[in-house]
Amino acid sequence: MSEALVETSQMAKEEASEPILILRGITKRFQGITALRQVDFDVRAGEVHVLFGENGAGKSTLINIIAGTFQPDEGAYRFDGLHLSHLTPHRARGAGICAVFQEFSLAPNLTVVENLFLGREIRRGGILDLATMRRRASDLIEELGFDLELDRQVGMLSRAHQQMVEIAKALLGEPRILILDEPTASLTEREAGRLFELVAALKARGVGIIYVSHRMREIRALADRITVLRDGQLVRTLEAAGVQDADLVELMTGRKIDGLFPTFDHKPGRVAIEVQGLSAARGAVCDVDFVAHAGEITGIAGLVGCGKSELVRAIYGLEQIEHGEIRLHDVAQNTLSPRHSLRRGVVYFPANRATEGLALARVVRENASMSSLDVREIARLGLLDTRNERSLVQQAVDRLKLRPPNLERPAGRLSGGNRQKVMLARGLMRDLSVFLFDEPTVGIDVGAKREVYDFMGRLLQAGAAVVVVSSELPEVLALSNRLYVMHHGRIVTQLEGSEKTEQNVLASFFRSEANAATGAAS
Amino acid sequence: MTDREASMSAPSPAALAGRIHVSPVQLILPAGVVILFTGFALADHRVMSSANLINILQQTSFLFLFAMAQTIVIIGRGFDLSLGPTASMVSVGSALAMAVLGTGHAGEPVIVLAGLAAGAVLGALVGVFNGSVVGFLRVTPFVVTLGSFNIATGIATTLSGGHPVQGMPELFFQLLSTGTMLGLPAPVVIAIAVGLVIHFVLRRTVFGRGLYLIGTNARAAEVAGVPIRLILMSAYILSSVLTALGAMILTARTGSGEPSIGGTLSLQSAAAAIVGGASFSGGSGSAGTALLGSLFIIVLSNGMNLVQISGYVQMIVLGVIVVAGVLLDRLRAQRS
Amino acid sequence: GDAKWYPFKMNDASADTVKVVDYSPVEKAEKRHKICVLFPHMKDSFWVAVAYGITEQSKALGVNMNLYEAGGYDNLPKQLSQFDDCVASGADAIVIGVISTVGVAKQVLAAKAKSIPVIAVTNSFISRDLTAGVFVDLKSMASASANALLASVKAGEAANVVTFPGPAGSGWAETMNKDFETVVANNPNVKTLSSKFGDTGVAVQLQLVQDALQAYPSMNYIWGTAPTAEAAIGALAEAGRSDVKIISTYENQAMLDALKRGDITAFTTQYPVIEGRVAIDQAVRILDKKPFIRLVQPIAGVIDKTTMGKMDMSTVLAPASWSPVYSVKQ
Amino acid sequence: MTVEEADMRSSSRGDLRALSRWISAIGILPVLLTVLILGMCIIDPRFSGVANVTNILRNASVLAIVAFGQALVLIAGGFDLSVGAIVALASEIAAVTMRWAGTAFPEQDALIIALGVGAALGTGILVGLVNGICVAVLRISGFIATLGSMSVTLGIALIITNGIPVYGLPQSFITQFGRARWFEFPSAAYVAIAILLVLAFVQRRTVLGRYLYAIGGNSEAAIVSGISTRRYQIAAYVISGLLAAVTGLLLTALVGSGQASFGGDLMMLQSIAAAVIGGVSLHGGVGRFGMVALSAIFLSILSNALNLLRVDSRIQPIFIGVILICAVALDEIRRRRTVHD
Ligand SMILES: Nc1ncnc2c1ncn2[C@@H]1O[C@H](COP(=O)(O)OP(=O)(O)OP(=O)(O)O)[C@@H](O)[C@H]1O
Ligand SMILES: Nc1ncnc2c1ncn2[C@@H]1O[C@H](COP(=O)(O)OP(=O)(O)OP(=O)(O)O)[C@@H](O)[C@H]1O
Ligand SMILES: [Mg+2]
Ligand SMILES: [Mg+2]
Repeated sequence: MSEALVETSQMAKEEASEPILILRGITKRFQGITALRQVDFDVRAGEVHVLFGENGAGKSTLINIIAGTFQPDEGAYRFDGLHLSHLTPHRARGAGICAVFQEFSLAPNLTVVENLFLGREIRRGGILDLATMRRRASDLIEELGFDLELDRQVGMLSRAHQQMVEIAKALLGEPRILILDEPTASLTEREAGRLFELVAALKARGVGIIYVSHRMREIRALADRITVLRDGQLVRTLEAAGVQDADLVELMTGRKIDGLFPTFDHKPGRVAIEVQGLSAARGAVCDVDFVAHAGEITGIAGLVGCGKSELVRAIYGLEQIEHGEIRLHDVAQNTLSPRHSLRRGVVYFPANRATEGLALARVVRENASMSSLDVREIARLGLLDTRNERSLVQQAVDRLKLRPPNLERPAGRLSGGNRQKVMLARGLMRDLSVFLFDEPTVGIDVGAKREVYDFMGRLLQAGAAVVVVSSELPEVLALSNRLYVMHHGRIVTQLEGSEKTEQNVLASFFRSEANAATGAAS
Repeated sequence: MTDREASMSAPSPAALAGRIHVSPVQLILPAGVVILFTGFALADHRVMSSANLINILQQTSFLFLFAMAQTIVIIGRGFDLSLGPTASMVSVGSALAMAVLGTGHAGEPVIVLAGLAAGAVLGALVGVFNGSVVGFLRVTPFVVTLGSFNIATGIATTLSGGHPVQGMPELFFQLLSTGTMLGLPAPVVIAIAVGLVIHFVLRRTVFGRGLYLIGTNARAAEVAGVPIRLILMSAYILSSVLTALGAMILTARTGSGEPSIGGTLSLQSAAAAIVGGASFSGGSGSAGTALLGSLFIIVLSNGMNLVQISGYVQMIVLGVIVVAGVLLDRLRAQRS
Repeated sequence: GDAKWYPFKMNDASADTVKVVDYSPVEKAEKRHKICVLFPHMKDSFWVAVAYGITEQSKALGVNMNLYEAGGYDNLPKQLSQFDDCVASGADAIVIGVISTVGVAKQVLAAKAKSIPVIAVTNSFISRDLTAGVFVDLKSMASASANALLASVKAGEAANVVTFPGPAGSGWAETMNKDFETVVANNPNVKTLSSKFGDTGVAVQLQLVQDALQAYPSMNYIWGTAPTAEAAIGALAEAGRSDVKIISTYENQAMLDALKRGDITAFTTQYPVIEGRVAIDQAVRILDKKPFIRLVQPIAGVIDKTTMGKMDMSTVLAPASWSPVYSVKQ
Repeated sequence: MTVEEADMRSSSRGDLRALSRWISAIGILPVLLTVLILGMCIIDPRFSGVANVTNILRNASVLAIVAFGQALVLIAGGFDLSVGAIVALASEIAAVTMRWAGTAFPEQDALIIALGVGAALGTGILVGLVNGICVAVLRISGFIATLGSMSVTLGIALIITNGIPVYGLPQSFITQFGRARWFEFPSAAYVAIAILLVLAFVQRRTVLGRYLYAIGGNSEAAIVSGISTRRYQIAAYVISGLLAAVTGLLLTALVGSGQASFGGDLMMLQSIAAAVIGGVSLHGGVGRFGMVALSAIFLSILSNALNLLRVDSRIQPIFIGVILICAVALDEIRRRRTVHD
C-alpha cells in the first residue's frame, strides 16, 4: 500500500471513536419523486457500513450526495467535524471521499492509466508527469491482483474489467471514506476475493467504508453495521453480528421471502441447441461443444473473460463465427443474426442493459415490444397496432410485477431491477422456445432476483430451453440442471447433479490453469 | 454508432435526466412564435393582413418540408448535409425532364408526371446512396453527406450548364404552386398533407418506431432484432424524397430549374429542426417540432422584413433570438 | 450626389433596334411613393454603388425607399420570400436586382396581377411581365472586355487566356464566358486555355489563380471577376510573373485602385450608380403615369489608363465615405 | 502477475501486433496521401515545383489551423459553426485597426501590425468566449449556440464594412509575413507547425488536453471525477475562436486586404471536413491533431491535383465527393477489423 494511505490511517485512528461522517435529515427530490426522505446516516473510521435496500430505495442517491455529485434539498452533512455545504465532486475527492460508482465514472476513450488519474493528475511544473503516474498505477494494479493492461482503452474492456478500473481509481486517491456501490456486480469470486482482502486492510487502517451490494454472502462476510433503506426512508441501522438473511430481506421488502433460490423441476426434453466445434468471437470461444435441452436450465460459469458470454452471443448471432456448427431444434443454422434467431424462437437478454439492452430515453412500452415488431399481433404490413401492443405489453409487465406499472414512463427513469424486468418482458411478447440469459441478475435486488428466477421457472414449465450465464457462482449452481464450466474460451467440465458444487467448479479452473502452465513449460 | 461508442460506460442518473427529453413542443417555443407574431403585428398592422398570413404559410410550407426531411435523418442520429445540393439537383433534373418532353408531342399530364417521377427518382437515388453508405458501411453521416453534397453540386451545375432550365408546362405550376384549395395555396395544402403522413409514419409504423429506437440506442435496437440497416436506408430515402418534393415545389414557385436553389438549405433546415426541438444525439424530434422550428424562423424573418429591420441587423437579431428561444425553452424544461 | 449626372448617354433597347438616347430623370415625384428594393446581397462595392444610386435618386425625387438584401446568390428562396414580403407590406413599386434571371418570374407575374410595377435593375431580366428594366446587356459587357483584351494584345503576340468567370451555376458567369470566347475567337492569336469557375471570394479565386499558374505555364492573360483580379495581383507578384495581364469583367473599388497602380490592364463598367438612379426614376415615372423607356441599357465602358482620367467616377462607384442606407423616408 | 511477466507477454506477441497496431494507429489517410503525392509527381512534374508546393502548403496550413480549433471543440464534444464568421470578422477588424493605426501612428509598422493582430486575436477570443459560455454555462447545444453566433458575427462583419474590402495595410505585413517565404517554405506553414506542436503537447502533457478528451468521451464521468468541465469547455471554444482569428490574419496578410468573403459556410464546412476525415469523432473524445494536419494537406492536394490535371471545374466536386467517401469508408472498414484485435 502506498505511503499516503498509511499516513491517513494513522490520522484516522486517533479519532476512531467518533463517526467521521455524519448525515442528518437528508432529503433529495427528483422531478416529482422523493428519492430520499429525512435519512440519517453515519460512518465510523475503520468500519464497513453496508447500505441495503431494494432497487430504487435510494442507496445510490445517498452515495452521490456523500460524494458531492448531488446536492441534498434538505439536511446537514458533517465530515471530520466540519460542516460541509455545496460539496462538489472535486472538493469531496480532495477531502478523501472516494467512490466506486455503480454507473462508472470512466471516460471510454481514455486508457486505463489516464482514467485512474482522471481529475487527479500528477503534475510537475504544470506538465503531466506520465512516468510517475504510470509507475503508481502499475503498483496499485499489481497489488490488487487485477489482470489489467495499463494502455488499453477503457471503452474496449468488458464490464468486469471496467469495474476493476473503477475500483482501482477510487483506491488511488487517499481514501478516508471509501464508497463501494455494488463493486462486485460483474466480478467473479476470484476478483471479488482480492477486493475483500483489500477492504479488510483499509479497514484495519481506519478507513470508513460504505458498501452497497445485493449479494447476501458478501454482506454477511463484510458488514460491521447495516443500514436498511426502503422507499427513500431509513428503516433501521443495526449491528451486523447475529442478523439473519431472512430478517434483512424482510426489513428491506416489508414482506417475507422464503429462500433465495427456488427449486426447479427440470424435465430435460428434446435437444434445443446443439453446438459442435464452435470457434467464434476472434478466439474468445475455442472449439466448444455445447447442448441445451428444452425443459431444463443449462448454466455456464467461468471467470471474467473466459468467453461464456461470447458463446451465447455467438448462438444468438452477435459474434463472428470462425468455424463449427450451431443447430437449433435439429436444424443447422448458416445465417445467424438477431432477427433470424428471434424468428426461430431464440431470444438473448444482454448483460449490459444500458448499452445493449434498452433505449433508455424511450418509454417502457417501446422497449418491451422492441423485439416483436415483426409479430403479426403488433404490426401488420408495417403498421403498428398500438392498442394491441399496449395490452400485450401490459400483460407482460403485469406478470413480471413491474413497479411502477406505467407503460409510458421512459425506461431510464426506472430502477435497475425494473429495467431488467422491462427487458425480460420481451420474452413474453412472442412465441419463443430458447432463452439465453447473460448475467440476468446483475445489480438487481433480492426481491427482483426472486421474480426473475420465478420467471425462469415459468418458462421451464412451459417447456422452454433456458441458458443462464452468470458470474455469480451460487446463482448458476442453484439454478442450473447441468452446468458447463469455461476457461480461456474452452469448456473444461460439465457438472450435473451432486457434482455441481462450488469446490468442483473452482477445482476445474485450477486444473486447467495448471494444465496450461505445464503445457506452456513443455 | 461505432462499437467503441456503444461500449461507453453506462450513464449516471444525472446524465439520464438530462438526456430524457421533456418534449419542448408543449413548452415555450409555441409561445415564442405567438409572442413574436403579436409583437410584429403590433409594430406593423400589415403583418396581420390576409395576404401576409398566406405569405407566411407559404414560406413556412417550403421550410417545413425540408425541416421534416432533416428531422427524419436527425431522429436516427444522422445529419443530411447534402439536402441543399440534392434540392438543386432535383430542381434542375425534373425541369430538364419536363423541358425535354415538352419539345415532343406528349400531353401536359404526361409531362408533369414524368417530371415529378424524375425528381422523385433523383431524390431517391441520393437517399439510396446516403442510406447504403451510412447503413451498411457505417460511415459517419456527416462525411457521407458531405461527399454527396459535392457530388450533387457537381451534377446540378453540369446538368444545367449553369443556366436555369425553363419550359415547364402550366399544369406543373398549377399543381405545385399557383393552384388553391379551400383558399389555401397548393404548397400549403401539400405541406399539411405530407406533414400528416409523416406524423403518421413516425408514430404508427414499424419504420418510425425503429427509427426512434435506432436514434436512441442503435446497439440495443440491433440486439433486439430491429432491422437497422433497412430502416436507416429507408430513412435516408424518405428524407431525400421529401427534399425532392420540396425542391419541385420551389421549382414551380420560381418557374425554372435552378442549379443554385439549394444554396443554404442544408443548414437552414437543420436549424429549423433543432430549434423546433430535435436533437443531434438522436431519438427526438417529430413532424410537430419541424413545423414549430420552421414557423419560428419564418415568422421572425417575415416580421423583420415587414417592420423594416435592415439587412445585416436582421442577421444579428436572428442569431440572438434563435439562441434566446432555445435557451428559454431549455430553462423551462429544466424547471418543470 | 452634388454633381449633375444627366443627361447620360444610354441605349434605349425597348424596340427591336437599339438607339442611343440622352437619359434625363424627372425633377420630383408627384407623391411620396413607397418603393421596395431587393438586392441579391450588399457584400461588395459593386452593389453598394447601385444602392448609392438608388438612395441618392430616391432622395432627389422625394420618395420612400426600403432596401432588402438576400445575403448572397445562393439564397433564391429568400429573395422570393422578400418579394412576397414587399408585396404584403404594400409597396407601390418594386425594384429588383434578381438572383436568378428567371427565378422570380412567377413573383413578377403575381405583382403584375396586383398592378404593382416591377423594375429590374442591374441584373439582366427579360420578361413580358416586367414593367421596366435598366441593366446592361451581358453580351456587350463580355465583348467590351474581350475587345479590351484584344486591344492590349500586341501584333504577333500569342495571347493565352485562362478565364475565371465566377460561380458555376450562376447563369451570368456562364453567359459572359461564352460571349467572351466568341469574341476572342476572331483573333487567331488568342487562345482560351481553360475556364475556372469558382465563388467570387478573394480566397477562393486566389487558389484558382495559383493552381492555374501551375497548370498553364503559358498563360499570359487573366480574364475574370473583380475578386479574381484582386487575388491575381498578389499571386502574380509572388510568382514573379510580371508578363501576365489582367482584365476584370466588372468594377469595384479595388479595381479602380489597382488600375491607378497599374496592376491591371483594364476593367469594364456598366455604371452601376447610374443604373440605380435610372431604376428609381423609371419607377417614379411609371407611378406618376409619365412616359418612360421600358428597357434602358448602359453602354458598357472600358476603363483603362487612358480613359480613367476623363471619367466621372461617381457614376461608377459610391464615394469611399458613403455607407449604405437601407431606408429613405421623406 | 508481475510487471516483468506482463512485459514479457506483450513483447512475445509483440512484433506482428506492433505492426498491425502501427497501421491501425496511422490509418488509411497517410497511405492515400502518399499514393496521391507519388502519383502526381509521376504524372505531372509541375506538381512538385517550388511554387506549387508553396501554394499547397500555404492553403493546407490555413485550412489546418481552423481545423485544429474545430477539432479541439469536436473532441470536447461540441460543434463550432462560427469559425468561418470569425475568420471574416477577424480579418476585417485587423484591417480596420491597421488602417486606423496607420493614420494615428504613421510609419510605425511594428506598432500598427501589433495593434491589428491584437485586435483580431481579441475578436476571436471574444466570440469563442461567448460560444463557450452559451454552451458550458447556459447549456445550449453547440450547434444552436454557434449557429447563432455565426449569424451575429457575420452580421457585424458585414455592417462594419458592408463587405467592401478594407485596404491600407502596412506593406511589411503583406510582404514580410503574408506572402513571405522563410527558408523556402511559406510563413503560414511555420505558423501551422508551431500551432500543431503546441496542440500536440497540450494533448499529451497537460491536463487541459486530457480533460477535453475526458469531457468529450463521457462528460458525466468527468464531472464525477472532480473536473470543472465548464472551464475546459469554454477553453475549447476560446481556442477555436483564437485559431480562426489566426487564420483570418494569415488570409488578410496573404491577400492584402480585410475581406468578409473569407468567412461563410465554405470555411466552416471545410474545417469540419478536415477534422472528421482526420479521424475526429463528431461524438467527441476521439481525434489526433497530426491526422487533422494530414487531412488538411490531403484536401489541399486533392483540389490542386484536380486543377493541375485540368479537370473541368464543374465536375471537380463529383471527384472530391467520391474520394472523400471512399477514404473514410476504407478507414471505417479498417477500424472495424482492428477494434477487436
Ligand atoms: N437523476 C435522477 N432523476 C430522476 N430520478 C432519479 C434520478 N436518480 C435517481 N432517481 C430515482 O430516485 C430513486 C432512488 O434511486 P437510486 O438510484 O438511489 O436507487 P438505488 O437504491 O441505488 O437502486 P439500485 O439498487 O437499483 O441501484 C429511484 O426511484 C430513481 O428512479
Ligand atoms: N487481461 C485483460 N485486460 C483487459 N481486457 C481484457 C483482458 N482479458 C480480456 N479482456 C477483454 O474482455 C473481453 C472478453 O471478456 P468478457 O468479460 O466479455 O468475457 P465473458 O466470458 O463474457 O466474461 P463475463 O461474462 O464474466 O463478463 C475481451 O473482448 C477483451 O477485450
Ligand atoms: Mg444504485
Ligand atoms: Mg460477459
